[in-house]
Amino acid sequence: MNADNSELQELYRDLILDHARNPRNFRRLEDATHTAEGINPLCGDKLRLYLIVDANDQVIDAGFEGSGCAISMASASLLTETVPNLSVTEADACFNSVTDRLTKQSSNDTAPATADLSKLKALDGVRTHPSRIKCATLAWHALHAALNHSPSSATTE
Amino acid sequence: MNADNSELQELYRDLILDHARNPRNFRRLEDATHTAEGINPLCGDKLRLYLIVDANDQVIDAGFEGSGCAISMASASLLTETVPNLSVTEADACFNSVTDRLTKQSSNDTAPATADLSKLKALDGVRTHPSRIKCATLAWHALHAALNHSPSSATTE
Amino acid sequence: MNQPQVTETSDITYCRSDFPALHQEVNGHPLVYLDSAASGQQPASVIDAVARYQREDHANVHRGVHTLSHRATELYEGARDKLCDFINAASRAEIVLTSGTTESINLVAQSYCRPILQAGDQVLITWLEHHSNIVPWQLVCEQTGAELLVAPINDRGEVELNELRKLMTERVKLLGIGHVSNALGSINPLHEIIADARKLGITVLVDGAQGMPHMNVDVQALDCDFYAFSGHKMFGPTGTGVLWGREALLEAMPPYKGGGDMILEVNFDNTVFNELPYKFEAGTPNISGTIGLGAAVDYLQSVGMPNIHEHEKALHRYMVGKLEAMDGLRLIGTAKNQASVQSFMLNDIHPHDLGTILDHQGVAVRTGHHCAMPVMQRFGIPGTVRASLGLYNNASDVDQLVTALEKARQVFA
Amino acid sequence: MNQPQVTETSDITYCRSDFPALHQEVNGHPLVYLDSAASGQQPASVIDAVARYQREDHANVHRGVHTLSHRATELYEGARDKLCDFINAASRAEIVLTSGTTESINLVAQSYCRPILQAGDQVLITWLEHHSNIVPWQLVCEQTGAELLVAPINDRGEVELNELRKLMTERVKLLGIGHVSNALGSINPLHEIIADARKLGITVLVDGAQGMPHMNVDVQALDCDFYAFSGHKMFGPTGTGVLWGREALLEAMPPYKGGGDMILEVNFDNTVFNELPYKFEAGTPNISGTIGLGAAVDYLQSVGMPNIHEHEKALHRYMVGKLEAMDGLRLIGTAKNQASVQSFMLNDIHPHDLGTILDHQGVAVRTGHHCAMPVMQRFGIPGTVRASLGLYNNASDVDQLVTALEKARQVFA
Ligand SMILES: Cc1ncc(COP(=O)(O)O)c(C=O)c1O
Ligand SMILES: Cc1ncc(COP(=O)(O)O)c(C=O)c1O
Repeated sequence: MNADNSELQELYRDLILDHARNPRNFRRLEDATHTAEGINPLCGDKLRLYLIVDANDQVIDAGFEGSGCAISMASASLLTETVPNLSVTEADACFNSVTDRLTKQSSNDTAPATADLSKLKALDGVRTHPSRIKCATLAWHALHAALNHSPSSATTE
Repeated sequence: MNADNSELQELYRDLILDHARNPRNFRRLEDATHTAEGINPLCGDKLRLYLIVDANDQVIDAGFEGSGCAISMASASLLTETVPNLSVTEADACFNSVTDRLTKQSSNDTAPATADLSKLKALDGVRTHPSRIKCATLAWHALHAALNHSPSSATTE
Repeated sequence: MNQPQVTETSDITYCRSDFPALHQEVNGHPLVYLDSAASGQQPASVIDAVARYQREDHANVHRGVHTLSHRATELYEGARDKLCDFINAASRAEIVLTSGTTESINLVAQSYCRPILQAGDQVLITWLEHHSNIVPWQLVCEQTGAELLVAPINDRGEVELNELRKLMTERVKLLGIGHVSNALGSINPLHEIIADARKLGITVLVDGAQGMPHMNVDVQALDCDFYAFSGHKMFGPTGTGVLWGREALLEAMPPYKGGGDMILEVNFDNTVFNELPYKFEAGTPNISGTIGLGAAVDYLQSVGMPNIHEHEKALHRYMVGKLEAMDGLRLIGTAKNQASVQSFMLNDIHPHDLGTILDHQGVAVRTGHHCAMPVMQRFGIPGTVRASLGLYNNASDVDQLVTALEKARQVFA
Repeated sequence: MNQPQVTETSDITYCRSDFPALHQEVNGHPLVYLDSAASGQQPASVIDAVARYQREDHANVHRGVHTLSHRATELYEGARDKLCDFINAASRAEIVLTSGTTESINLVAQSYCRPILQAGDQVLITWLEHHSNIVPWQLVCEQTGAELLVAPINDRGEVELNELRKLMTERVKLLGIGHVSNALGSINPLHEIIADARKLGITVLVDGAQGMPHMNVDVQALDCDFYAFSGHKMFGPTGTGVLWGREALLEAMPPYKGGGDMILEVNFDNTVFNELPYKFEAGTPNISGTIGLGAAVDYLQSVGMPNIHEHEKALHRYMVGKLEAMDGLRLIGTAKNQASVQSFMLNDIHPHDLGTILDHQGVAVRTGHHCAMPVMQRFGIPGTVRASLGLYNNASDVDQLVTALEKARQVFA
């Protein structure tokens, strides 16, 4: 493939395509303690994120449902693998870390030490695709909304 | 005066200034048979024209009231001197004749033979002042409206 | 004239050089602009008309005796005359200048419908409509207690005429219907539909946003009551548009907005509104944009709407042939009578991803719901990829689209 | 910084060369443009920003994944950010882009007032207002049965504050007041008035059409609830404008128009509106015009609003001195606090005639009622001649005005 395609491959890495095709934790959590919807009105991405947070403010499970492009689906899927076993504060810090990483030129890493965000590097390809950043951050906005009990619908508008 | 001023003098001929300062027939005709208002919303010219038409469809008197710029006042004043003793049809033909004369490059004269429109040549200066044509024709539009029983308010919009 | 050929050398594709924006590289590839249904590019004559106006003639219109104001007014009102002539309106009083289709439709919803609608009355639209021809009616129905009826469409993306007819009763006070669907390209059989509506005394508003760029529009021949369109879809500036309406209807409607220019006389206890079309044009209008729209009309007339229509028809046929030949490609919208707007899906690749991959190759298409969510729901899809062709597109654009789609297939293989 | 000098060589008058329209002859004389209160001329940077956008970056905004659409969106939303910063809004969600002041005020009348006004409620304005800040309230009062109150002005053209205060009661649901009178130039003491309104819980809309071009505007410092203005008065394109509103108020208001972009989700039985500011921006916006407006903000910031204000103040003082020295000249509007907008009469010469004679000498002034008929009625005159000064005017412009007025006196001698 030529140079041209390398950038595309950077965006659609195998890990992304894999998560998009086979999203992990793609299920409604009936006993969710926290939930929020994420809508990207411009491209029709729409998902609902479910979290179970225990009495010690630990996230113990995460799931999502919805439909969207490969980037938003993969990002949501990766999210549900990332946040379990983090505290609410740590999980919310992941939101900042991911959005900073994707939207800012350089960013000091704000990720909590306990979180393994290495897989999320797979999303880095969107940095050069500004029109797709909203897709990559959609699930994380929903996470932030769910954890902060803000209006039940988050958009990346 | 220089060339520059000659065009201005063409517009503000002595006859115009005289009629503007001392408008003839500037009065309400209590027993008017026809009347119409003329409004030029853009510059605030506003006048009401009164006509007395007898049983033989002859205009026997004309008057007006209102306020406006020199051109519109003079034109209305000249109108009230022009239409008495004309038939309704002839008076209406004057409307066409005056508006054609002022708005068209060349025009075949549609004036009724019985009408003396020579004084109206004093208005010719507006031909080179397109933004003032509405002022010069306002009273004539009111004449046309009054004679044709169209809505009681004419505008030169 | 012979059927224009779909080749670089056909007469009409010379137009392409008139459009500066088309001559650029995007992501290292020559731009292939297939998004004219969202917004058209402008010929240099339009861009220059706007800039020249600003450099030489600008002043506020209607209110001034000075030279610039007079020139600005002549240019602005001259554009109205061109529009009047272009759609064959009976009178310039019927050409209400607005900021676009959306505003034109809202004007009718609020000034025509709102005062007359009562609980029990109905407004009828179709499943094909753009949000701008749905939401204004939803709002006015909510305000008045009227009911919104929606005529269904079939699997080709055509309005089901029998169902539409069943819904047309004297309870329906207005039918709002698109000329051409922006999502699927379907051209509605307006003559037939309007004739039926006429018989029942139903007022008809046509959303002409997608009609104007593709075909000759004659509002008197159409026999509708209102026709709404946008400047930017017909290669003019954004922020411009027209509501054409029958004079008698416009005359009877109360003003939409209050402000300067729409009045003859303001008193605190009694304000007299201006005559048509000014009654509906409150405030300083989009002078430069409207002058640009006038230049766009000149341009379209110089090319000729019938030529444009034939060119696009042939090119659309060519594109459909190529797309149909692709494995896993599913056309969405296959109306018998279709404008040069084509939606499709490729395998299970999400339209948004497809759009990105095409963009990488310089091919600009629109992806998503195209402001026609009900259409997407009807087809059970989150959105489509839409390639829309304008007078400046050519066969090579289509070929590059197909090549780019092949590459997308590889990425997602 | 020293007080700018009113001479050709003062720093600020170098601006003049930035404005192409000013460098032309009209009727054989160099143009003297004294009609900026009607509409400002544009600096080349604004004209070029619009043209460049059209040549290189145009596509529809918000809805596209392709490169041009992304560029257009960035430029358009970037202009919103500039406007937000320029008026010191608390958030970009408060910057609703409209087609101008008139639309901004109608939006508030229809979306804020109409749902809350009841018979017995009142809307309060002043005798100084432009028709655009009168008629929208007349319309909504008629629609709701509310009453329109008008605070009087004195012989200098200032709002009578005591009378205004008397009218402010808890029955008043909204006070609509101009920042600067377009007819007389009077600057209203907004801080004082708004503080009084606050105490009574009266919502305040400021018509800022004439505020923006002359002075620094800080909506948070003003402490009003809505601030409406037009692009074309601040040297940007026509067809653009802003409604600034407090986020909490905008949040609670229903949408003004329905259409594309103002929705999150459309279903026939349940449509979800978009968040601020998009809830109020239905349809394709005036993209190119708004980008031009962003360039106008850049321009004004580069010159500096305080510099502009000082320059205009000095030049206005100079003009008033010259005019007052003329025999038979009567100033209309002599407020203690006045912007660089001056109305006057010369003897009994009708303003319209004066305007023509000045135009003959290249001097562009506005004549008539300036869309403020009540002001004219208050002074018992059919209209005035108005000379309004912008950042690009200089002392020589004033001198030529005076010379031209002398000639008018001769013609009518
Ligand atoms: C004080 C004032 N308010 C409102 C307006 C209306 O502005 P626009 O015509 O741009 O909507 C104007 C300008 O005409 C004005 O001067
Ligand atoms: C069919 C149709 N109707 C209405 C509209 C709305 O037009 P605008 O956004 O220019 O107001 C559009 C375009 O977006 C359209 O395609």
